[in-house]
Amino acid sequence: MVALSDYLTVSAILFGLGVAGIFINRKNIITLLMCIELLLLSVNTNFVAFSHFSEDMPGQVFVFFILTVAAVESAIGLAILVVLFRRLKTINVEDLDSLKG
Amino acid sequence: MSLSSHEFYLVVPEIWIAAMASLILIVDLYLTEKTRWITYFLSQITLIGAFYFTWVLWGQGPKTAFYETFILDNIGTLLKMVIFVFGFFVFMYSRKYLEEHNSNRGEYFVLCLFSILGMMVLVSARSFLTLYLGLELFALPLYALVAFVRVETLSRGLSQVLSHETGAEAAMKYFIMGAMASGMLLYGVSLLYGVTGSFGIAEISSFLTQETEVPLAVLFGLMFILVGLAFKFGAVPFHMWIPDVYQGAPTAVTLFISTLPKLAGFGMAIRILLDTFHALSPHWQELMIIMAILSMAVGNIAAIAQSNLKRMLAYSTIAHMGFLFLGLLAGPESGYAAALVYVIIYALMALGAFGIIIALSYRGFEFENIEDFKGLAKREPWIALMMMFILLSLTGIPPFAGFYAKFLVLNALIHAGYVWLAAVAVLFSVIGAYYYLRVIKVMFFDEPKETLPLQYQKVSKSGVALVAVNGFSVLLLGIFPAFIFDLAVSAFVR
Amino acid sequence: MQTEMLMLHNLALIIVFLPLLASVITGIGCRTVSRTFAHSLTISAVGLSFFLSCWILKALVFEGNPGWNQTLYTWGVSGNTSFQIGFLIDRLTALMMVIVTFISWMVHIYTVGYMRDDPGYQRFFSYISLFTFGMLMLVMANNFLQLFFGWEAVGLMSYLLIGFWFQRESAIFASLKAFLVNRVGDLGFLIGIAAILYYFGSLNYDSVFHDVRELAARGDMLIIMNNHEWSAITVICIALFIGAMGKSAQVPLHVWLPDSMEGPTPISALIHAATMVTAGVFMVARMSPLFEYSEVALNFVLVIGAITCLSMGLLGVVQNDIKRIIAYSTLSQLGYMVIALGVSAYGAAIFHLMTHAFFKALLFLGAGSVIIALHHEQNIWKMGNLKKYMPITYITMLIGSLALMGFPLFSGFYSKDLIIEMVHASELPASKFAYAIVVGSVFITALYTFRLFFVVFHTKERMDKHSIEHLQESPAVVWVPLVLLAIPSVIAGGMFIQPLLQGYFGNSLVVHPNHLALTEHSVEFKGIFAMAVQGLSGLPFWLGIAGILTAWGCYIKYREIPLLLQKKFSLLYSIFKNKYGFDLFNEWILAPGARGVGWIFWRLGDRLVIDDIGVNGSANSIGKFSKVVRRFQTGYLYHYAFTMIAGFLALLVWLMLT
Amino acid sequence: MTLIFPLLSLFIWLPIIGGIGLLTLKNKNQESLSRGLALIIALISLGLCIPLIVGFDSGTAAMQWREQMPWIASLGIHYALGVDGFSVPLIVLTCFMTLLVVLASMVSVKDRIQQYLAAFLIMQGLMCGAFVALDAILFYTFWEAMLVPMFLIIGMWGGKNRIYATIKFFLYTFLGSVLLLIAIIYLNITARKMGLAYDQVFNILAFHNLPLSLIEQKWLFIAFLIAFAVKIPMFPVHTWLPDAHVEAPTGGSVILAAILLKMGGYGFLRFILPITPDASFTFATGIIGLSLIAIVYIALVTLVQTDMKKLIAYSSISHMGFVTLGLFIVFGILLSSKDPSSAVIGIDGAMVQMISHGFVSAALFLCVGVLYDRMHSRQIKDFGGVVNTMPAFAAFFMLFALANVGLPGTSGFVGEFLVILGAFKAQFWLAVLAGTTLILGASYTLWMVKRVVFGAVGSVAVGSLKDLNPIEIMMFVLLGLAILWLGLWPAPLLELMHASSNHLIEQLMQSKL
Repeated sequence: MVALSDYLTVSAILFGLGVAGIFINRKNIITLLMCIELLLLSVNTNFVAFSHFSEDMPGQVFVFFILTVAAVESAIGLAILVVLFRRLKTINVEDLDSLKG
Repeated sequence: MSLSSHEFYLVVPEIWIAAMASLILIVDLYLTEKTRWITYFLSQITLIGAFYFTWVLWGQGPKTAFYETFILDNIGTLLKMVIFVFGFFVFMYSRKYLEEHNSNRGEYFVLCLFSILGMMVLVSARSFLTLYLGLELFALPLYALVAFVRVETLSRGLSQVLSHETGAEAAMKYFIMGAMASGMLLYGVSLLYGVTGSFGIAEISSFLTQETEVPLAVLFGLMFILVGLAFKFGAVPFHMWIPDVYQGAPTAVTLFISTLPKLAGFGMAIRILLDTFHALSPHWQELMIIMAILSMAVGNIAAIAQSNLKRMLAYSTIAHMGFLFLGLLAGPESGYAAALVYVIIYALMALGAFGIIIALSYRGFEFENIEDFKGLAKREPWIALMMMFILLSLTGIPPFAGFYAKFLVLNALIHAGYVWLAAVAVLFSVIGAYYYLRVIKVMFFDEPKETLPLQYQKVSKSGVALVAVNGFSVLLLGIFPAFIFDLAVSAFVR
Repeated sequence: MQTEMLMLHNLALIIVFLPLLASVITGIGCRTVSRTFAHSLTISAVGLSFFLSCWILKALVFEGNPGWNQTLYTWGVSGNTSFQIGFLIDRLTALMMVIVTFISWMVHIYTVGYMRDDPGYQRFFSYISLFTFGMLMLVMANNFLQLFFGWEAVGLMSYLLIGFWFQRESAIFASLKAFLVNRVGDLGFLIGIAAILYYFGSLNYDSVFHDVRELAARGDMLIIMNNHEWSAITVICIALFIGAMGKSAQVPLHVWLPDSMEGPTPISALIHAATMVTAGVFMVARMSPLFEYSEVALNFVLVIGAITCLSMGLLGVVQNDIKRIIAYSTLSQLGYMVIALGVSAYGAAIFHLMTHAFFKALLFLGAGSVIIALHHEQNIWKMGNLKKYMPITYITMLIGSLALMGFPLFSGFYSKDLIIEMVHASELPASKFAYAIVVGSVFITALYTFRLFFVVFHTKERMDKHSIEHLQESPAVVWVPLVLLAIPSVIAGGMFIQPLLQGYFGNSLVVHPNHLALTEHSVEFKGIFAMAVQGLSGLPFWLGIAGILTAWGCYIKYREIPLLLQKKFSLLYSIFKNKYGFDLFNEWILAPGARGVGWIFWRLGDRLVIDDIGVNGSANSIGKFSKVVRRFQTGYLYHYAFTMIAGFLALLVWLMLT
Repeated sequence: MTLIFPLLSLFIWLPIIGGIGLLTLKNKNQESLSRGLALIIALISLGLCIPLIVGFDSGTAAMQWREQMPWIASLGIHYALGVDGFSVPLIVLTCFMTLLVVLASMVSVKDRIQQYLAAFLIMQGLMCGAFVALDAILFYTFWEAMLVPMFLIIGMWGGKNRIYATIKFFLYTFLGSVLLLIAIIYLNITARKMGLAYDQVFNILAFHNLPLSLIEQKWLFIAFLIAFAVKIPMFPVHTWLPDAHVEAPTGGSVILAAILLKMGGYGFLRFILPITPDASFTFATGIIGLSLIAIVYIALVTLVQTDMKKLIAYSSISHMGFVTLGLFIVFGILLSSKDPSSAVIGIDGAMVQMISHGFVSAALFLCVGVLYDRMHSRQIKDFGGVVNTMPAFAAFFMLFALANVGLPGTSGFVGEFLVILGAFKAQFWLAVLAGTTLILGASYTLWMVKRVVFGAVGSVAVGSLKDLNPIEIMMFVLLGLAILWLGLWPAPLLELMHASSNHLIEQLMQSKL
């Protein structure tokens, strides 16, 4: 039997991975987008787990909304990435430093 | 349970904006350069109409709808109306900028309208679901707006200004940070859901009121949600995106970002702090104090070293948000009303400040470095005077509106017993005074630069008039601040 | 009677304000009015004041008018204190008024000749009339506020008049010095006034004098420092006397007087010999009701007077500038007056003040006559044998010199002899010391007086040829005042000593029953000639003769003696030459010291500590800090994210811990 | 409710509206027009002082010419005006000085004259506003708003180092006044807790009667002190003044010295002493110490200044030391004598000193301005022998210098005299130390006069100086008359504030504990 705490641990690890990925990764912006997906997925895991164990459906409804929004987010993120690449000819995180100080 | 038609009546403004935005999106496809004004015209009509519909709903709260996910109350209504008013002025300022930068296309207005729609949903949220959806709807168009490309400008090979190149970079940073923040917010919501079994604000609130011992998960959830909130305001340490985005985005977009989202953020804060976590106020107040002090410190101090006006104003925003937090933490009696006045007046000042940058900018030249303002008083005396009004207002000098905003917050703060915090806050505003003064100094005391890049254009009469309306409203609101305060107080009357 | 009083009241007003009016008119129009207009207006105004003063004196002395106290207007009311401006006219005042206006009038007339070619002619008349006004305000005041007003007004005028030739560096230096040194005294004076207000609750003479006995009986003490109590009256009197030390140039505040000789000679005569410098003496006499209640203060006065009398007389012997010699003689004579005050012989002090005013004005104007004849040459070693060229000046100067040294029958004899007797009779602890000094000073007085006289008017001509050719007696406007002053210099002593001793001053001077020397003496007075004869057998007379003989011996007969002495006692000589080092101290230690301290305060306190470290320092450190804070905004996304997470965790920890 | 003529509002709004009107003036000969207009407004303002004084009843300490109407009604903030014996002389001084500044600008200012005059007119309205405001927030509004025109005046028409000076001026004073705001709000909250009527919660007079514990009073005292000490300015927060004065244009220096500094003294009279009497008593020794430092230390610093304006600026600090000294020796007097009316002398002295210093320092700054217009230098060493070419100027300069020295018969004497008399009542050594100004004040002033005015013609430039023109003579005559009048007959002024001083003493005697 998989307990609620196991789901929560997994999702927490996922969340931690997502966050760590954002600030540890110094190369590729696409990785960042993936990390963000990871964050959202960990949240989804949480919701589904809570929903299941408390037998409360709305939690899973929330997940649908999150998934939709995540798709939109990815779309916009990639669109910005395209623009960025057209301008700078790079998708290296370290090259995004003209705005600072 | 079933939906009644009456519930739809409560969201007429939202429906109106959604419909009109879609309509404009389609209409815009069929417009030529010459008839592009129709987009602008329709957008303004949209805002005026929305204002009217919201106006009709004023005083009709509080009512909830759609299975307790939407609430109509005075605070939400007021914020929406204010958002429309500011949106109206933002569009007016932006129109000329968009024309001059050859990016006068419908997308700007449409995206802005969708973002406004998101804000409306956000400030009326009665559930974390609507809150999240509103948040995303208001944020996603902004990411796109920041990256707003002006292909025409590029292809014609006119001399490029920094912001053209940096739009995409700013957008990317904004996007990543924003997504991360909303991820954290969501994580918090999920924790709350786990503990309380609901993401309805009313349920969570009543759960927290009944609970004597606060579960650890709720505190975690609170903290995660606070991050999402603080990020929207740009409070330290969640402020890093603000300077880069303000500077990097096209000024018309900066103008939008610096005004309306603050109002929406205020609505979000009310929904979260007042409606949801009121029972936990001792906990979040401390965090707010820390963030407020940090924001005022970092914002004011970092602004001193800036040479780019947009960036400087970005840091000043951070500092002001710190001050706003003070109002929020001062408690229900007068603190929220004070904070509301503060955020409205702040938006007015930000509108003026970025509006003036827009008014002064002309084809191919962004008027964004402090150096560019040298001797402005000789070239554009009225604009310089209005800029001075706004800067003094930002400093908090009476009789400008900014003073009364600060005054009300301090009043609430001291009333709540935080005299020391008030003292810290005013001391930081003295530091802040320095960089505002520096701009006034540059405008009034320095000689104009010998040559300006490209052909210099005087600001048009209508531009001056717009700026003057903005500047004088800062002054008049300072001389007669009573009505806005009364309005704010009445918004919190339940 | 009523109308007569009213008239006298108005007379007093006219006396005071005529010179003011004349001064203001000439002063404002000094570039437009003609010279004739300027001098005729001021001379007639001051002359009229003189005659009206005589009238008042007559009314007081011969018509038995007891004097009066008139209030002009209320200057201001603060709390329960009312400050009034008004005049107190009694015999003392009336006498002073006559002296002041007479000397002033003489000087006015003399100035017509002396300043004939000066471009600032009208301005000068305006100044000296204004001075007369100030002096009259001083002597006629019926309260301390007005006294202080007059006190400062004459100080101001002396400042302006010393620096009259404003192009001369030495003159403006001297004027500044005079003002500042006087201000040191004024500080004491002001403290005295403040103490009076504190203890008496009023600044009016009559209420102060009325309450003084009560205060003395009560024995109020003032704690100056821990465990250091002074009687209130002593503090008041010493403080007031410090003011007098400034005005009347007592050691150590005497330094301004010799330097003040940079001013035009009429000024030296008017201000620095006859009137202003005696203001201190007058003031102490006026305050006799206070001083009488403090033995300590009287002793203090006596000692200061004695020191001044001897030390300044000695300096007169080594000076070479004709005006400076007379200036030092003035200092020495002021010492005499102050000594007289110290032994409660106020009448004698005023008497000496009067006779001194006449003969010292005479000497100064005579010196001025010499100076102008020699085209502004003041070194006595460049003169000589002037008796041949300037007979009138010669004779009047001889009269002045004899009066100064106190030759019997001359005015100075009576006043000085009286003082010597008084000191002899006094029972104050310091009186023995003072007696030795007053007697010794007679010799010195005679020595320097006749040194000057012999060197200038006898011996060989040492002028250059050009001067000799033009040498002649001064014009009538110059010598007429000399003659007019010579007359009282001879007779004033004999004329006034009898009424003085027979209680001329009445109740305007107060002597405590314990110090009744002056009245006791009056019993022995047998007439002026008898006194003169008696004086011939006294020690002072023979000392005076010895002084003259020494001067004759050293400067006419055996010229080498002084040079020999100079060599022999070179150390002493250099001390004398350096005036005991007062000037050196002031100019090399005190003034630069104050400037140095100021500079240190400015640079170290204001500039470095407050501005550079405090104000700019905090501003700069915020600026530097700003650059540091800025560096955190690296521009790298991962840093941003890290900040966010780190901030989140920190806040979370905080939330959990509290 | 009786309807009264809104005289005080006129004092505020006439010049402000006039100033704004001046800014919008567009005409062919707008320069001469604006000069004329400014002169007329200044004259009318000064003329308004006549009904103000005539209609003023000096027999009572109550506020007169009161006006009151709600401003921010929901917070209890009112537009409340009124004058008492302390404010009337200061208003007259303000109007008089503005007239002088307008006159002085006739000859010396050529650059952007319209804005220049407008700034000063607005300044005048704001200063009058601060002197008549009875509502704390209204007062604060005027108090802070004043910084802006002054900031612009120094920055736009100032000298070489004007930027540093004006920013320093602004930040220094701003730093001081923000704490004032906190104190006001705190008092407001206390008043609300006391259940005061809604039109009283921001009323300064109501603040006077609030019961406050000693610890509260101490903190309030410190907050108020920082605000007012900077304005006066007291040691050690005085360093903005020399810089601001040196760099400001002549008119700016005049207003700064003559009126702005008085704001600080007025703040003491209106806020610190009546609101926190017990804390004032506790801190009196410290304030007296600082005042004495100002008098002695600053006087020594003044001695070594080489720039005339800086010298006068430092001398201002030294003279303003007498104001604070006069105000705080009151406690010493009350301690040593049982008669409260004998303490009035301190208040009176301080007040007269303020008015007098207004005239004297303004006159001296105008004098320096006259020289600067001709020579474009303020360095003492560049001058010497000015009297040879400018005798009339020299005469006036001498008069004003003597007033600065505190010579009896001039206004400078009266304040110092009264304060020293009072100081003696409090403590012997206080009087002696304060009295050193007699020597030091004379030293620095007359030494400057010696080096600037007297002596042989120092340079070719001095040799070709032109004497005063009629407008300058008019200014100086006006000032000279004011100085002499105040010195020879201060009774009317003392009478005017008699009741208010007595009332203040009563307030001080009544402990709030």
